[in-house]
Amino acid sequence: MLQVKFFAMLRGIAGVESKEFDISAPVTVRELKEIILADIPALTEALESRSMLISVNQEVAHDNDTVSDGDEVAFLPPFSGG
Amino acid sequence: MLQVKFFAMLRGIAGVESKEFDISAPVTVRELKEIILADIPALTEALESRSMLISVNQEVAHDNDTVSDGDEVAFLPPFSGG
Amino acid sequence: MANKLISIQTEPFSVETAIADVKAVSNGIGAVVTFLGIGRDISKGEVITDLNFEHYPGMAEKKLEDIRARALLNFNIIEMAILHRIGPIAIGEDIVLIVAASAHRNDAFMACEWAITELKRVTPIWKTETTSKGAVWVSQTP
Amino acid sequence: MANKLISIQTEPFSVETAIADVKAVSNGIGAVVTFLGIGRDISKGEVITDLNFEHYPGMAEKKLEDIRARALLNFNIIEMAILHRIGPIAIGEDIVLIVAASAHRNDAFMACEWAITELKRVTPIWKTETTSKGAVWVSQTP
Repeated sequence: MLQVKFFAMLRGIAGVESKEFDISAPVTVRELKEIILADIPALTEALESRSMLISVNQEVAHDNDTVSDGDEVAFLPPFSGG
Repeated sequence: MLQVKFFAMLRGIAGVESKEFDISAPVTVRELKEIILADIPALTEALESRSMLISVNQEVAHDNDTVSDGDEVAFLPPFSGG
Repeated sequence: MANKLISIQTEPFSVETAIADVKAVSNGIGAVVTFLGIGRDISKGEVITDLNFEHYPGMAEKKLEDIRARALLNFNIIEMAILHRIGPIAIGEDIVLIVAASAHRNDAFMACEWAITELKRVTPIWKTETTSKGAVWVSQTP
Repeated sequence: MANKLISIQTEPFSVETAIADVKAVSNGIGAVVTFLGIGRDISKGEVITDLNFEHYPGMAEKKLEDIRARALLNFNIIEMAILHRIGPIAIGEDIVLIVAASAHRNDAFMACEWAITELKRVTPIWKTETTSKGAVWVSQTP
């Protein structure tokens, strides 16, 4: 099981704060994205935006990085703190 | 009468906080300095230092400015506030 | 110590206490520069009535710790505190506080300005602004 | 208003109160940058046990008013406060406070840094530092 978290406007679009995905073998971030979009097509525009960051276990990750069972993945819209 | 104020280390050298000088006609700052030094020779080195500022009525003045009866003159060593 | 110096919290923070915590670290501190971010009533020409902040718990705190550590490494400062509020924030209320302390003032100014810029760049915190049109997520803060 | 925003005083000032006074001016304030100067325990390698400040009453206040007026004119800030203590100051105690408030942070940083530099340059305030050798007048502060 791999937990995916949605923050800020993504939470509104996804309709959930987080969702678990059953990923048996390690996949790339890009492959995980496709799995998520197949499940929640409403996220397509947001997740494909160049300004969307992805974190794996709370560190910023990139499309070719791999994610495995037990990882915590999050989609991070542009920050607006401070 | 014209009041001359001495601040910080100048007060220690002059031995007074302020002193009145009887200036009948307007004189330049340079002339006033000579009058003061004739009265308090211990101030010579300090008052002739390039880093010493002079104020007339609380505005910075220069050697050729004139001072008149009633003016408040002060010698200002380098500042060290803040 | 770092616990008091880094915080993401819903309750208001005390600027006085944060400065005192930083000053307590060393008698060699001669300069403290503080940045305080406050909820403004206008943003991009719109009247704002309300703000609301959310963060990624865990990651956001880690990023603030990391900013403090890099500031201590890269600037000639003695201590730094970074506090950020989340949840609803009224206009005029404090949002974020950075306190940078150094022997001489230039170092504290540089570190403080860098830290708030870096905070906005890397910390997973998001805000909504409420206008007459409702609450909207703000996608970028300059 | 300017009375509360400019002060040379023997008693300690409250940073919290000064920031509140500045913030009260406008709901358009989004950034407050504060500089706090503190008595350090070391100066030019000497251990300092005590500081004492004196000012030229009248002229010093006028210079601080003038710095505030020029800051408001030349920087894109909304308000500024400048407080300076005189008399004996212990190590670790606050000496001077500048509070600069603006809509956006760059303006407050620039105005605050300029104001403390200008204060040191033009304000007739002098200090003695007491070391094991006694109290000496400091002839220049960087």
